[in-house]
Amino acid sequence: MQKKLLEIKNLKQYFNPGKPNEVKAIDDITFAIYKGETLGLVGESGCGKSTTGRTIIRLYDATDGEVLYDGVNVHGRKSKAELKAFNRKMQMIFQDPYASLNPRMKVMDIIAEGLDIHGLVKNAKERQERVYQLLETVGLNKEHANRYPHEFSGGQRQRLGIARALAVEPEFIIADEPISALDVSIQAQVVNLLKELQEEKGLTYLFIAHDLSMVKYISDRIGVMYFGKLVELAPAEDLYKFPMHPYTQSLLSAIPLPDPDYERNRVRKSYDPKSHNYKDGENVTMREVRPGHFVYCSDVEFAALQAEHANN
Amino acid sequence: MEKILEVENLELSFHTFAGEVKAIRGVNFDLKKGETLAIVGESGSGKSVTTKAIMRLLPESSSEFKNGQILFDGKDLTKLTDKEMQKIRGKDISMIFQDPMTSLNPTMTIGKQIMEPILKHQKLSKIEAQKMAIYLLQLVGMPQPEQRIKQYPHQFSGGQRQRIVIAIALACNPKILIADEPTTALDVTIQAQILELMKDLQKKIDTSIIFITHDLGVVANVADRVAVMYSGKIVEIGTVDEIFYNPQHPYTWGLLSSMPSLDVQEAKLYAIPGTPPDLLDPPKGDSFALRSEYAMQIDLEEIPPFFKVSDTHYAATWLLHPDAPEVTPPATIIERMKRFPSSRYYKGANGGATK
Amino acid sequence: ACGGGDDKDASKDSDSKKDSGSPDATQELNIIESAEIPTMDSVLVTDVVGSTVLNNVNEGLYRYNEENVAVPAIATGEPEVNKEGTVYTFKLRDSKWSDGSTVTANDFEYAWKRAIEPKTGSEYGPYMMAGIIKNATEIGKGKAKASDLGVKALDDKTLEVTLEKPTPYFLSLMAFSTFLPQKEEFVKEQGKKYASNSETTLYNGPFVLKGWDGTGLKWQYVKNDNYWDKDNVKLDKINVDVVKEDQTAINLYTSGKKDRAGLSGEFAMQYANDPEVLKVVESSPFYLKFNQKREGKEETVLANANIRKAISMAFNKEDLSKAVLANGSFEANYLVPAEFAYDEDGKDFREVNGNMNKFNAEEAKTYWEKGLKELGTDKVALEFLGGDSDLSKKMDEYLKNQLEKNLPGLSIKLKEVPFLVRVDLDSKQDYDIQFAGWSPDFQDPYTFLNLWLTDGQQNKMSYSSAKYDKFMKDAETTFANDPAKRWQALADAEKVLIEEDAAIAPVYQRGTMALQKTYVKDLVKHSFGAQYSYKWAYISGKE
Amino acid sequence: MAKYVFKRVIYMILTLFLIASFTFSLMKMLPGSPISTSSKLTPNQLAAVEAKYGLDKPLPVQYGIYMKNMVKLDFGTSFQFKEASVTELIINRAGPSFILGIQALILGTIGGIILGMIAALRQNTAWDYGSTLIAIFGISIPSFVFASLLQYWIGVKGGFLPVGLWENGWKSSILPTIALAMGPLATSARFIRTEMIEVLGTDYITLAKAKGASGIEIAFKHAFRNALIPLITVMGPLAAGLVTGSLVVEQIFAIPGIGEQFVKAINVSDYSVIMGTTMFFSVLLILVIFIVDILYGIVDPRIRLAGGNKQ
Amino acid sequence: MTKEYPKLPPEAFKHVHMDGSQTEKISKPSLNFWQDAWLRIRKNKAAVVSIFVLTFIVLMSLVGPMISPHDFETQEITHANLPPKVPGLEKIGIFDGTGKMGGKEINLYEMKNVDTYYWFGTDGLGRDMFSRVWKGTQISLLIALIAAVIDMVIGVAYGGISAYYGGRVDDAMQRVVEILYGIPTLVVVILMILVMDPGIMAIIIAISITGWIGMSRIVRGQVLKYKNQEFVLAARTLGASNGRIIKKHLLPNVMAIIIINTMFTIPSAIFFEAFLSFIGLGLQSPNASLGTLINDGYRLIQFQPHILAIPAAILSLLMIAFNLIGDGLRDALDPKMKD
Ligand SMILES: Nc1ncnc2c1ncn2[C@@H]1O[C@H](COP(=O)(O)OP(=O)(O)OP(=O)(O)O)[C@@H](O)[C@H]1O
Ligand SMILES: Nc1ncnc2c1ncn2[C@@H]1O[C@H](COP(=O)(O)OP(=O)(O)OP(=O)(O)O)[C@@H](O)[C@H]1O
Ligand SMILES: [Mg+2]
Ligand SMILES: [Mg+2]
Repeated sequence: MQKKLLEIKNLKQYFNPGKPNEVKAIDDITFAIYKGETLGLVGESGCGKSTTGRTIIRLYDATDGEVLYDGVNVHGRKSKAELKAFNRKMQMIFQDPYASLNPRMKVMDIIAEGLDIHGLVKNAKERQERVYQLLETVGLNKEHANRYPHEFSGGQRQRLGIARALAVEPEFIIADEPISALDVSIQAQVVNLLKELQEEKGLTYLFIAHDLSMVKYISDRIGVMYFGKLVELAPAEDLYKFPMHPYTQSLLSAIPLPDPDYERNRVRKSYDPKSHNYKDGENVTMREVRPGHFVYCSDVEFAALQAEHANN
Repeated sequence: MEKILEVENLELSFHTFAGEVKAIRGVNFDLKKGETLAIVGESGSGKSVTTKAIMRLLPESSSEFKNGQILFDGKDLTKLTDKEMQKIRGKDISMIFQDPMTSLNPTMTIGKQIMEPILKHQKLSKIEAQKMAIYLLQLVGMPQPEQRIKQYPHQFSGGQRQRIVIAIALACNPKILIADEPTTALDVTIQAQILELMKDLQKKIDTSIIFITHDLGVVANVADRVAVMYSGKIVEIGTVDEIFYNPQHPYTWGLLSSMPSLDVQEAKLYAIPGTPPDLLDPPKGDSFALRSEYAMQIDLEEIPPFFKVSDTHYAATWLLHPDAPEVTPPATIIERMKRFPSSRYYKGANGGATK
Repeated sequence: ACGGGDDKDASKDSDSKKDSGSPDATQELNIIESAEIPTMDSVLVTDVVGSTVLNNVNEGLYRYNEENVAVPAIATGEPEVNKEGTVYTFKLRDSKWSDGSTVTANDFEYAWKRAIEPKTGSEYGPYMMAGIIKNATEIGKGKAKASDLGVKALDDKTLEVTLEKPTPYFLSLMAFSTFLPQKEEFVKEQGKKYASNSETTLYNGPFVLKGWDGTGLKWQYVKNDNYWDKDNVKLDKINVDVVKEDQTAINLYTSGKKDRAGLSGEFAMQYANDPEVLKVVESSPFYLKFNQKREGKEETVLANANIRKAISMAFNKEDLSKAVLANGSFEANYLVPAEFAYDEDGKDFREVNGNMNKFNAEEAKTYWEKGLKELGTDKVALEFLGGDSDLSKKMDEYLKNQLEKNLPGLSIKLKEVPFLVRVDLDSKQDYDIQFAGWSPDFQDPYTFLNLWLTDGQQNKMSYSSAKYDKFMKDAETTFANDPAKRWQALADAEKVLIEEDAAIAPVYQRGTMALQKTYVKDLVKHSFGAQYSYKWAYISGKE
Repeated sequence: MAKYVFKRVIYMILTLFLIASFTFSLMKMLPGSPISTSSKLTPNQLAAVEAKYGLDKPLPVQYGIYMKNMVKLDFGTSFQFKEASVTELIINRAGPSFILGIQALILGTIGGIILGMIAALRQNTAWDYGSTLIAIFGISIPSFVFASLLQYWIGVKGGFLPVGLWENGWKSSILPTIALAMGPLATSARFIRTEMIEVLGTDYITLAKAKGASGIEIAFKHAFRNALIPLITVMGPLAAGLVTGSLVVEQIFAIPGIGEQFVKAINVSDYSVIMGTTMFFSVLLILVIFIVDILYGIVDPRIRLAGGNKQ
Repeated sequence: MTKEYPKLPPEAFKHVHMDGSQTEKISKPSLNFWQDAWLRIRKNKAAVVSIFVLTFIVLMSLVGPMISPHDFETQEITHANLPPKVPGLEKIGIFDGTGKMGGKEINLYEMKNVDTYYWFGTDGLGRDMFSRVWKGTQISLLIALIAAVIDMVIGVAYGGISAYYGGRVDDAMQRVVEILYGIPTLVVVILMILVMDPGIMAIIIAISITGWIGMSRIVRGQVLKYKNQEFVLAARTLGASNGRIIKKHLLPNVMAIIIINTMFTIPSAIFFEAFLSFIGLGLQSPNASLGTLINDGYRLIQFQPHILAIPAAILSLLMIAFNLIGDGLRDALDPKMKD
């Protein structure tokens, strides 16, 4: 956990800037992802998680700020070749297993698309071999190569999406809610697969979700987003044990667990952004309260938090 | 407790292009007054179809009752005429759907939509109905209900819309409230609010709730009893504690194990292998057997009957047959069983955990 | 006077035999017109409908009677003519405008001068007067003023007209709409609005116009109480509706809404033996024009006389008129129509020349082969310019088929365009063969024959024959006052045009068929100019 | 809202400007002018007449004058009717066309809605097939054939309605209205059927059923309004289609309408009438589209403030 | 719910090893999208019948003019206006050559001494209606086809470009459409045809002038929908070029809608041609299309109903067939109707 693979600095992404319907989907966030780790990103629907992922991978042009991959700015001017090289290093897995596969393409062509674009295979035979191999990697078999996406179940589709991303042998994968649309029993299949792949290939993940329990399981560190801002960033265990930002606390208190006893005694906390009572001009930023545990807070709050967590 | 609804041996099929889809293949359960029965199971297992069958909301052209009956108030709902059914819908039995974004009519004010069942089933004047609608909105925690009843669905957020749908369902103090995945489309925080709201309301009007979901966390939160469905059948039914702390069916085991726990850090999640069977051509015998590591020869041949575990707890698996060999459930399940008194793994109330 | 050959309006007509029977109490006639009235200004009118309406609501010096003969109307009798035949003096009868004022000789002078005035933009004024009334040609060219026109009101009741040269058919012109009177005071008072609706028009004829808004599809005629001969007018009212679809017209007729409807094509055949059907011969010949020089420059194969002769004999005119048109039209092997012009003894002009270039497939083929040999080719492709109405399309198809069948090696390409486009192409001489027709402007063969002088009006086909021009010149000048010789010269010219040169190929003479209720009596149909006179019509036996 | 209307009006004006220019240039390309072909005119007469119609000026000047006059709603004088102003002609003739058009639109859409509703509610029954068949016949049989059939069978044979002409008030308008309405009827029937079936399958209809609403309540209170929305979007083209139909139907029923006159004007190259009528039709169509868009907002609350400030 | 559990032999409880991945097998045969659509459309009886009807009409339009003993152009003026007469059928009293003449029903074949058979009768020039009708069908179909192709090309390209490039491009292109949409189609077409020579070319151009607007709007809507779908984003993250995305991802998905819409474009093109014929702007004789034939025939409804009825029936059949096939395709290609 040494080398920073990806650094996001003061990233902003506004939609329709300057117009009455302006949306500040990402509003000045800064964080880093280390090589080989999984960074989980959670937050309620519409808080800007997907936008963050998509901006990192250049699907959107950032309004402001930098995304450095291996020290190189992703959003700078790029030649076609540079772009291609970048596209091989970073890949994405999408949320909707139904919308993310072209219904008119066979599995073979879907998975091989990256191979074709980057010229990674020399001939049809090699292409086929590679696709078979990828299918096996994600727990499917070669008979599936000749089928159309609609013949697959949600979990299978999501695995196809993973195979597609893996085809170009990326180092870094953004998984945008890859399990939200799946059934509980299938979710585990996909998460296990992602974990296995990480171990095998030393991948780095940005794992986006809104369900903290699954995120906690897969992530090394977790970032919590609220309305376009990163409000807390901490090692997974630490975040769960010592949630500091009131929003994180509220989020944690809302996750239902499959334990009736626990549920009977659950106390839910609600979060009201007004409760901070920030004054005008008050300096609210990310501060490190415990080692590696950052919270978005003001000076006053910071002092209080430090006092509370100093001896833990 | 008094039984308010009994579903007996329900079998139902759809006729589609591809052939006959046997969506419900013998479902039995009952619902008692004032309780919440949760139905869980993965996507496509027949949860929605079961409840829609109770409400008789399935397309008449393509669906067919093959067998069984649904008894409500001594009447078999499968035999009622449309007219008779209309009197029951919304008044005695009402329903909340999964998707708050699409369950409201976009061209009608929400006031009208809430008032509709009131005007239909209660002898109230328009003005009284409107008062009632405002009251209901207040009840579900909507601010400024007087103004908001004049607005259209698109002017509300998802959570608010789901509250409106709940208000509609509650309008006539139904005896049974069916909630079909009422929170799946919502955020965890809003989900928690809605669940709390439903529980509060249930206390107030004492209805019975059938709550459908595939999220076991939600089940643990709301249910008194739980029915687990798999490929058109109920495979296990029991009180919430029985299902969560003493599950018997391998499918229930699978479901429970695949949820990560927040406290324990497992190396690898348990995952049910494979995919659910195709209901166009359901497998012979126990349809879960193909994915089960506890499968036995008999599973491939004969459909297991319900085996009684306790007075309230039944499971349809050959593993419970007196002659069946004893198997060891997955570790996480044993952990759970340790907390259940009548289980062979019982280790005391806190599950033997040393904290 | 229409330069087109489109047979669109051919179907509305009447018979002219005298009916008998006592008139009903209600004298109301319901009829159909085929088009709107473009204008009621007699100097501007150019179309059939306008002329017809003017003929019934106004009256000039002369009027065509039931026998299609021009007889004195506002003129009290035959005019005095000087012995050179160049000065005519008309005496006017006492008659009134519909506003009660008297019709004076000045009204004629004013109207005629107004017609010749270039600014008025009258098409027929200069056209009808040029070369006939003194100074008309000069005025047209801008070399003289309208006031110099050779017409003069000597007093209220006397009109003197001075001609350029003796003109034997001058009197028949006097029944033409262009020569109707207009009341100066009224015209000036109405200004631009004059004659643009029934209120801004003045009438001195048997009827007055009512309910015409200038562009509408309906109007009524109401008996004119100020008309001098009102005792002979029996109808009280005529309701007119414009119906452009034949089928609709017949449906209206069948359902009793209308008393008269034109018949053509299939309808004509179906009703052929119906007692309510009337057939009328019209004075309009139709023919094919052969363009000898494309756009006036390049010679076409049609410059070859044998080719022309071959084509003119190569189609079955009888089948064409009886089976294809089937609207009362009949085969024509001549230019000057039958039952149109008569010599002093009452002998039809047609009796002089008889038939020429009759259909003869054999002979046509002989000429054709001869012509092809002369041209040194065996394939000829020609463009056939025709009208775009359903009937003319059908006819064109028939002609194409006949010609291609009877003349091996010939291929015809049909080009069917709206009337105005055809006129445009005609004036540019941008066609090979054109289907065309002509309606007379006055009752003399000259109205047809002068068309093919070297610079003649219909001669947009580079036909030029010294022989023909000579015969015509003789008829016009040398024999102007010698009817018999003049007659012969005209006949000779026609023979040169058709038989010798086959400059044009006659096809048929228009006839029309109509359904008319038997209770409609004495509705007079004219063979040229205005179509109808309602002056004598009445209803008998409807009730 | 005001901003939206303003923007739309600007676009409408722009559209009209372009249409006007387009028609103008086309007119200038037409072969054969009503004047130059009147071969009987002498050259100096021709000059006088051309001067009267302003045809002697260079094209750009003519264009300028044309545009300037158009703003004043002056389309010049007709060539076929001497001295008749085109504006007046259109005013005189627009009445019957307008009545027929509106009646046909109302009859067509209401009839179509009824037919479509029946088909959708009785899907895959004889009712459905019957109404679909009627609808398809409505699309596939040209309106002039309908007009002829109606005229003969009802007007002549039946004898209880006028065969043609415009003189018995509304009675005269019945047959032409029916003939004209067949197109819109067929289109709207098919539209409503498809939409109703779609809407009947939505969650909110299921919810309405769950409330205990009866079949009729569901069809009319819930589904209808939603199914109507897409139909409204095609009302513009439908109305435009009526213009097309009216040319024919007016001619067949001998009705003094603007469509009939348009055909005539084309046949005689009456420039000013062609241009005036074109502009008239365009304005009408653009207005219809505009009204339809406004209506759309009224029926569908979701787009009420379209273009304005979204909340 | 207490019951006696069945007694079972011990081997019944033998553990069997189950490989979960077995259930990953898909038992259905693999069909591509079109095969799948075909399977589904095959179940739609109306569409299947329509396909047969359409095939029959297309075939007849090709061979019809040849199987008739009479040529479509040959005029036999003495045989003009004969009603249909079909050998065999005449015995049972239909198509026996009787028609109206002067208000009476008589056998016109006998009256005119005609001893050949005209299956669909003859027209006013004595031409065989049978070969003319099929010839006309051929031309109508040709016009429709060409018009549809042109419409498809322009409409698809316009809508596709507008939606795919979005932003300013889309804005500008949509303004143009709005303006075109504001001009009554008929007016444009009439004006265009006036400056062109009438004929097939003119008709086709006329139909193509504004006919594509509907298509472009549909394609635009579809492309807008698909271009932000996750599978397109996935292709972008893989580094796919615009060309590749359009060709491999967008076009194949929009294709279904394009085809369906074409099914509805074709009848409107045929219909429009018929209408142009009515106002005299259509085909030039002796060429015939269904439109010109109907136009010739409608005036004769009272006496020669066959001249109208036969082409009108074929036109209606074509329309119904295309519409029903369009409907069928819409259902068959609709992803919502899967299985
Ligand atoms: N292309 C766009 N144009 C305008 N606004 C957008 C666009 N994409 C996203 N937004 C807005 O930006 C905000 C953040 O959206 P984003 O999709 O990143 O949320 P999310 O956290 O991924 O939510 P979810 O959990 O629902 O996927 C939302 O308010 C959304 O409406
Ligand atoms: N109208 C229908 N026609 C045909 N098949 C149907 C229909 N409705 C449901 N089915 C089938 O019935 C089975 C059960 O579906 P159901 O909707 O009850 O699943 P569910 O348990 O509610 O799943 P989910 O969690 O996804 O809502 C599925 O296989 C489904 O495909
Ligand atoms: Mg997202
Ligand atoms: Mg469901």
